[in-house]
Amino acid sequence: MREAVAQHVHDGDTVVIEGFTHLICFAAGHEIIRQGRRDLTLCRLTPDLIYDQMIAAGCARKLVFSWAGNPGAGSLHAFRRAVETGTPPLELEEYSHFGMVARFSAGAARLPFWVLRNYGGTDLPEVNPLIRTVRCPYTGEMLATVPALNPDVTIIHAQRADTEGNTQIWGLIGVQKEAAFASRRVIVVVEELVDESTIRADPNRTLIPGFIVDAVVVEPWGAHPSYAQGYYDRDNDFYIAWEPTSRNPAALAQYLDEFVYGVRDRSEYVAKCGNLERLRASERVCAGVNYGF
Amino acid sequence: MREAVAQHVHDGDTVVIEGFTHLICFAAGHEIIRQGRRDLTLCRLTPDLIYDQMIAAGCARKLVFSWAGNPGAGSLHAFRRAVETGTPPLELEEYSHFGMVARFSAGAARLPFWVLRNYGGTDLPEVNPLIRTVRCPYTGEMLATVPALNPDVTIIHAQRADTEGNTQIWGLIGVQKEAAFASRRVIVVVEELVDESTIRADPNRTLIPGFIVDAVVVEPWGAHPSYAQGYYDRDNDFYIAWEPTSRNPAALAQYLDEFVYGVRDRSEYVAKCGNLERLRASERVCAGVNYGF
Amino acid sequence: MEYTPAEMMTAVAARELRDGEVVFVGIGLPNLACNLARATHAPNLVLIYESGAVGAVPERLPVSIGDPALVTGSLMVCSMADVFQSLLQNGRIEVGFLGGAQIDRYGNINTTVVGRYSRPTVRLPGSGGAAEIAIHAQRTVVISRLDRRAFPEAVDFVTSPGHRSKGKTRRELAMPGAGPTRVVTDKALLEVEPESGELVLSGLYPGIQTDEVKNGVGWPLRCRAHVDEVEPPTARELHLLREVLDPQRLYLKR
Amino acid sequence: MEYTPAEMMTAVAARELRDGEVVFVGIGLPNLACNLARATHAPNLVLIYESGAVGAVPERLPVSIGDPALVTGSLMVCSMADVFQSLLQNGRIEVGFLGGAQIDRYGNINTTVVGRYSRPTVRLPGSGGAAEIAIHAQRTVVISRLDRRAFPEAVDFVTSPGHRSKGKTRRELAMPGAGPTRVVTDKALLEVEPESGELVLSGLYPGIQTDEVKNGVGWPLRCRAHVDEVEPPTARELHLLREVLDPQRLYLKR
Repeated sequence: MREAVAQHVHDGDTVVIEGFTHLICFAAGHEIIRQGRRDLTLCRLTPDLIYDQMIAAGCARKLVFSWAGNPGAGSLHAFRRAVETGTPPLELEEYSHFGMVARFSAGAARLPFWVLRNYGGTDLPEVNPLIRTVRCPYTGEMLATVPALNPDVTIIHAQRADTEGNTQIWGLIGVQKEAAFASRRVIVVVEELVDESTIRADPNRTLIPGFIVDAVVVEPWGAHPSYAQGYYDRDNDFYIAWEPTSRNPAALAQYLDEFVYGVRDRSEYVAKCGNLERLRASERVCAGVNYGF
Repeated sequence: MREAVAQHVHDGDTVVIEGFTHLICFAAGHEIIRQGRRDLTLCRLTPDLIYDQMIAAGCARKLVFSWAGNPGAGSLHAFRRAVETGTPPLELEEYSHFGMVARFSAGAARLPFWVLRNYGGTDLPEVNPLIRTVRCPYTGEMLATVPALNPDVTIIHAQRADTEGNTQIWGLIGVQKEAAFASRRVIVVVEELVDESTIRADPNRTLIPGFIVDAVVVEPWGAHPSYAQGYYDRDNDFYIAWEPTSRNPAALAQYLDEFVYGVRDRSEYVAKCGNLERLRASERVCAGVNYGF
Repeated sequence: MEYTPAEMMTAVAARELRDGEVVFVGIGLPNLACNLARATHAPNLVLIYESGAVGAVPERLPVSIGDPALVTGSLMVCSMADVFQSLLQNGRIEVGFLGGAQIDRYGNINTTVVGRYSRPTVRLPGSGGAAEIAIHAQRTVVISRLDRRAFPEAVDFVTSPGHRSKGKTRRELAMPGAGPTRVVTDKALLEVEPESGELVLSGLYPGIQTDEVKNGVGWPLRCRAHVDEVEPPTARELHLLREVLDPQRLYLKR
Repeated sequence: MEYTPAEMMTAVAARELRDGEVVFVGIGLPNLACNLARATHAPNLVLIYESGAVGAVPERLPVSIGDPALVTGSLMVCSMADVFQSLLQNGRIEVGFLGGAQIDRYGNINTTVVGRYSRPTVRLPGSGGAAEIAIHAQRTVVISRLDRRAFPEAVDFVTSPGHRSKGKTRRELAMPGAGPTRVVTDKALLEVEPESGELVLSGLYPGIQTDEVKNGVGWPLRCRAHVDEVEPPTARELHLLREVLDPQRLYLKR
């Protein structure tokens, strides 16, 4: 992970760590904080705790997002402090989920924009001039548009991949495929490195082909406190505990000191967290299908 | 099948039987011929043998397509006769594969059009006025557009579905999902009807949700001479034999008399074809994945 | 029989759902309302979460819309591009649930900022999928406790459009869905008056006076010609909510 | 050592591929050329078929681009929307193979009609994915046997644009890819002359005279400053083609 971040994530980059609740790569976010990246434009539908931590650590210059909360637990207070008090300064570029998904879709298709029927009556276009309109060449009606989002680097956490980066994900797949194809560079972080034969045995399960992947990192528990279907559950207690932690700048700073700056890598983080085994997934293995002919 | 076609496919309808080489529902096409449907607008990327037969049988008024050949074997001669001699008259609306995929994508998203970077320098827009352009509201560049395609009915062949129509497909998935979501009515034809629990055991495998499906038909070998991955191989001999058959109108008429009009349903067709067992797929079952948490 | 406001709101919201409908579900009371409806009059309800889980049958109370329990045993998992384009924009979602820090006279909802956008007094999470749900769902049901601050005359920021935004109607804004047809509060049921697009009092909960409701909103609330008396939760509904759906009382305490 | 024109064309096409490239493959000679390259100098070639099979390793000679043998054991199967948007339009395809009934002076290809579009003398299959491959693949390799009818001065219908269409260059038409850089025939190798966008003779096969080639095209064919002598297939290449890749001689007979 250290090498992948050092090589592919630079100061000033537009960075995407995607994954909707599921497979959020905290391991990569922590490594980016440890390496002291600055002036990043962070993009995600749901900034979640990982971007709250990166904002608190001073990595972010700008946030591109659509829902900035702590699901079911409260607020992202580092984010709120930055916006409500202006310190540290944080530029916002705000959409709805559909708008962000459309931006990634345009980026993945290498089109300059995407068309959607949306935003009529909302105040979002008034605070975001990048939400525009286009006239349909058939019906003449006006439709909303958003510009393509093509990140410098996208980091995807997945259950498994082979050494070439052929990546398989199941459970919620969010917008990861679009984000990866939209990106100039792609880092895939996996729970498990598998043989190419495992990938080839079930090709319909592959979400990202290896030839668009620049680095593959093996990082078990790399998504904690987020989750990996079939590997470990979401650490909901951590999300609930983040509410008071992030509310108090000193407590947040202490968290970063202990669990990010205070560890050398993910394995030390896992050891420090203690009993993560309590989150280990139960067995609910599905049957395979026949690819014979 | 008889009821599904009688209820959902009407004279004058825009009909889609999708499936790219894989899972082409010949069973539905034959039933439509048997029921004597007329003035249909037939849409498919690759008309293939099934639309050649429907054109020969007089079902089609218009063809919307992007590649009309007999893959690796020759021509679709009923199609060619209609176009080259004008009898029977057949209106053409022609795109490239990307254009057809884009039309279904727009239809599935219920947008009036889709944007693509294509057709510059080709003669296609000159013979198809529905291929137009739009100006990007960000870069100012001109891009190609195609109009949405929203069929009256789409027929999808699949490996399996439950009684509600929750449908799972593996192997080549072509443009079936987009065609189904773009359609007013959807008929799913399956090799195997499975219990809902089989679907729920591997939800990432589901391509079409039951609530958009109007009818589920169980028709083993329903895709022959096309194929169903994991069930039976493509009948390449049939495709090769179609070249001389379709080249000769009398031979083509005789084929329809024997194998379409001459049988009551698919089971009689299968019996008449004789030894289809030679096409039975070998066992190449993949491993399952863990959905536990 | 005693019951909490949350229990009443959940029961009332559940009754808004018809069997077989395709519902865009949120976490908390909407999720409980949908599962209560499935356990009572609407066994064939199709639950869809914006995370991509379709036909979910959660074995535990999901704490987020991306909870793994929503995936395991569901009918389908789809990408978010499909959720918003093929399902929502396609018009397949019949009911959407919305809530918010502010709901105004015309059903406009604010989940973005309290105060000025550029330097807000309170920065809220933002739209998420709410803006498109408000525009595309065939109808939406809003759940929120009555409170003058939560029900101002006009919201500070329109995140999810209601029946009139900047003086324009939904038709003028070419919105496919019917918008917020019902607002389920802890004291009464509000509904939209078609002609004016304004929220009016349509149903009073047991023991609640009209004035208590009027005092809970920031505009002169009018009453529908006939105001219903809303039935309290039945013993069966309360049993399901307390023993089966939320035994730890995560959402139904108050 | 004896060899057929098809064997020579396949060997020459295979040499056009570099190891590790992502190739959009067609059926027949292109498929054989790719598998020959994989078996010789380009083991890491990624084969993609427009049907959606990525990283295919067919156990048998596929008779169609949708052959089930292309799926079994492949690295990924994707929808055709992904094939055309996320792979091709995205610029990920480095080499595309094209063929056609007519190829003209500027590398424009016709696979649509011979004669008038409205009432053609011969109705051809149409574009399929050829139009977008010609526009988006970083470069394309065309394979076709020399014949005046197959190489007219100008095609009857431009299905896949070459280097100049209606007097416009690829840059003027804003095409991302470089277009047909090489045309592999049964007698010689043609390549595009950058300045003019015209196809010129760049390599002669063993024993072929320049005039034979000039007589095979419908325009005054010019020669590149230096015309190469193209190497015949090696014994290893012929062994692989005959014993391993096409033992039934489906495509290599003539």
